[in-house]
Amino acid sequence: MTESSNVIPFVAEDERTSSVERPGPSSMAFAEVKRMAEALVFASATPVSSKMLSDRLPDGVDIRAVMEDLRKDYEKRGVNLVRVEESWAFRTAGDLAFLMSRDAVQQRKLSRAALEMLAVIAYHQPVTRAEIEEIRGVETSKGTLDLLLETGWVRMRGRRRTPGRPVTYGTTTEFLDHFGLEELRDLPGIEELKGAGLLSSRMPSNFSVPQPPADPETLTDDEDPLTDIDLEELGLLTPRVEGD
Amino acid sequence: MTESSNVIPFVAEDERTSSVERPGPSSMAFAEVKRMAEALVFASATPVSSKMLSDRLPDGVDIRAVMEDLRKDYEKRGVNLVRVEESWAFRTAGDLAFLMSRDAVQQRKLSRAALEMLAVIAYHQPVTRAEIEEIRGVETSKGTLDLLLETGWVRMRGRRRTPGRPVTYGTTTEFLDHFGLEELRDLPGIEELKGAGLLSSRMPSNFSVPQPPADPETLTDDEDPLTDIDLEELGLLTPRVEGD
Amino acid sequence: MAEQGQAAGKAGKPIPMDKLWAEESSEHGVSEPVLAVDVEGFEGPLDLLLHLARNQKVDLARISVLALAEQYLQFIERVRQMRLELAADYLVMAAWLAYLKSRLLIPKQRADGEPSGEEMAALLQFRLKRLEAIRDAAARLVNRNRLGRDVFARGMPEHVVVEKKSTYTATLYDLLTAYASQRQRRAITNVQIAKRGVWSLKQARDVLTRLVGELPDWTALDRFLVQYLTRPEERATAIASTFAASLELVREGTLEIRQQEPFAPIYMRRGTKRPETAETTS
Repeated sequence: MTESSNVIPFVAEDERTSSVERPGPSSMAFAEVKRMAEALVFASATPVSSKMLSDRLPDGVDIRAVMEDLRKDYEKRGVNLVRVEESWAFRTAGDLAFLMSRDAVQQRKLSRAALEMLAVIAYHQPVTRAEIEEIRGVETSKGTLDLLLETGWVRMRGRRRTPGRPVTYGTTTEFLDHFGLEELRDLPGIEELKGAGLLSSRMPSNFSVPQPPADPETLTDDEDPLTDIDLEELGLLTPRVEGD
Repeated sequence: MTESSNVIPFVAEDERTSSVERPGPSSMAFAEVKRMAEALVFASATPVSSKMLSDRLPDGVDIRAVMEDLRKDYEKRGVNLVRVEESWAFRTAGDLAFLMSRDAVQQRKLSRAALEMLAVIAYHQPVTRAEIEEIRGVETSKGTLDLLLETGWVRMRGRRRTPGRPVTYGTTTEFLDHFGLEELRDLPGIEELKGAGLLSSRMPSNFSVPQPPADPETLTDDEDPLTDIDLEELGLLTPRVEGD
Repeated sequence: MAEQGQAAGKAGKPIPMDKLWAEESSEHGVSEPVLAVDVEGFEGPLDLLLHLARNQKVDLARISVLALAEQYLQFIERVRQMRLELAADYLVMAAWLAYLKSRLLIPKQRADGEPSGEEMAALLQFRLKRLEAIRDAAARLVNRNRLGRDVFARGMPEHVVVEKKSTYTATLYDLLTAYASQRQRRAITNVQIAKRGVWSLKQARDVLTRLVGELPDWTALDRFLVQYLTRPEERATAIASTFAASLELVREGTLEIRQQEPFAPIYMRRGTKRPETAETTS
């Protein structure tokens, strides 16, 4: 029996074989009822009450006995069956909490505005903030652009050689990774967007979707590279600190 | 040992105690790692990738071995461990569907066209829209592809390296998860279809060109002559009010 | 999109044609019954062919392509005779099958660069088989134990981070939808500002048909229009369309028009024929 020590939760089984003698339905039926209860509790979004279980499970089942048995099955596993008043729920074992909470980073969905801006940057890069606003027809809140930079999907590429030398934006390799694109040119064009039903097939004739550059790393003719001074100005580079 | 038959899933344990001899971490460590993996996957409603597991679990753990072991633990339980590509998830057992269906969220039913297009995409991927139309012999109605993309089961994969660089479509991990497939190879009947050459876009050269009967007007033994009534019986002619 | 009558099957039950005509005309009274072939149950001509092929009750590999082509063409012919509308796809297939038929019936020509009838027939069989295979595959797929219907995920997920790094998620679909809809929104807004209401010929015809039914006496066209126009900027287009439509109606005999001299008001009255009977048989 010592060998079974590697399979922690089920070690308990052997100790509980006596449970067979329990009065009630035959052991096979009992096992089946256990499976049913297990599935019900697993799939439920809230703890499952004994009443609900007795509604769903075959008549005459001793709910308490079934659940106690299940609870023992899970006693030493990574997941435990816990009773909350007269309801039941699975919770990860308390001693494993460290695993769950390690980096409790919230996965957040991008807002609509951020998605739109990201899409404009992807298709129209290199693009300045003023151009983004022109395309979207709304003013860009500073926060949205910051947020996009923070996602790591958008970067500052350089500066446009026009008055005011506005910063140009583009997408990053992580952007491609995240969206499963091999290259920027994999972004669907106007015909594809229409074909997929995302764009009305009756767009005005002067409507176009730009084709993103083949090589996003190369600056265009009217772009200057960002210098260290630029980065400092933009608050992105604090002297002497290796940023990442 | 026969007594343990009432606790279905754990019966398997006894047969697997030999797993202790497995090289690698000590058996206790292995069991503990299993608990950790179990907790991580159990806690999540969506499949957990092997990569994520190896990030969280102690170094040098054979993720695949751990997960295979866990899978066996749960094989006969009401909840099963399933693999979806390189990710893992717990799901209620398929044979308990009758019990669970009351909880089923009313899902939007796929239209026949959408379902058929989904199948074409699944079996023929990567596939372009033109190829889908070729296979189905009909133009893609507006909104069908869009709807499939919206379900999250279909994605744009990339572009075909042919003139026009059409976008190619394929299925997602969610597609596999939804239909309970470990990987694309598990698509029902895919091997037979491939073997029969029915998954190629062109007629394969080995596709037998049937010998026409000597007199094409003569029906073969198992053919019935067509009557004029047939067409009406097919119910093809029905009125439709103009409006589209 | 509520429950689709999936169980009803695709083609539904055979319904006698005359009954359908009767129902149609009684329900819609005066208006010309617009009939169309119910191809809605079918996913295009290939699907229809597959359906016809199955009716031959033989394995697709042993099917008589010639008979199939005949049957399809017969169907199209019949629809034509009834002057029903049919989607272009179906007509293209008919043309192809007619060609196939001719190739199958003439003796094999050497080296004319065209595929032989047998090759074309084999291609059709291949396409039918392929479609049938995918159809079956779809059925098998949809009948699997499906997540959220038969099989369930953890109902009470706990807080676990699946991806280690990326804090934000979005799918390519989200991205493209966002892009397409915003560009579309802008583009269409722009267009609508420039756009002027235009009366289509059909609109004008509808209006006229409705009007002439009520007018036994000569009336000026302008008077009709004023009655129906609310905005002056639509006047030009309405007059143009109505005039064109009126000529059409005159030709059909449902309208008479008269004008005393150039640029004088145009008078019109009901023609000898009732508009309801526009569905003539000449």
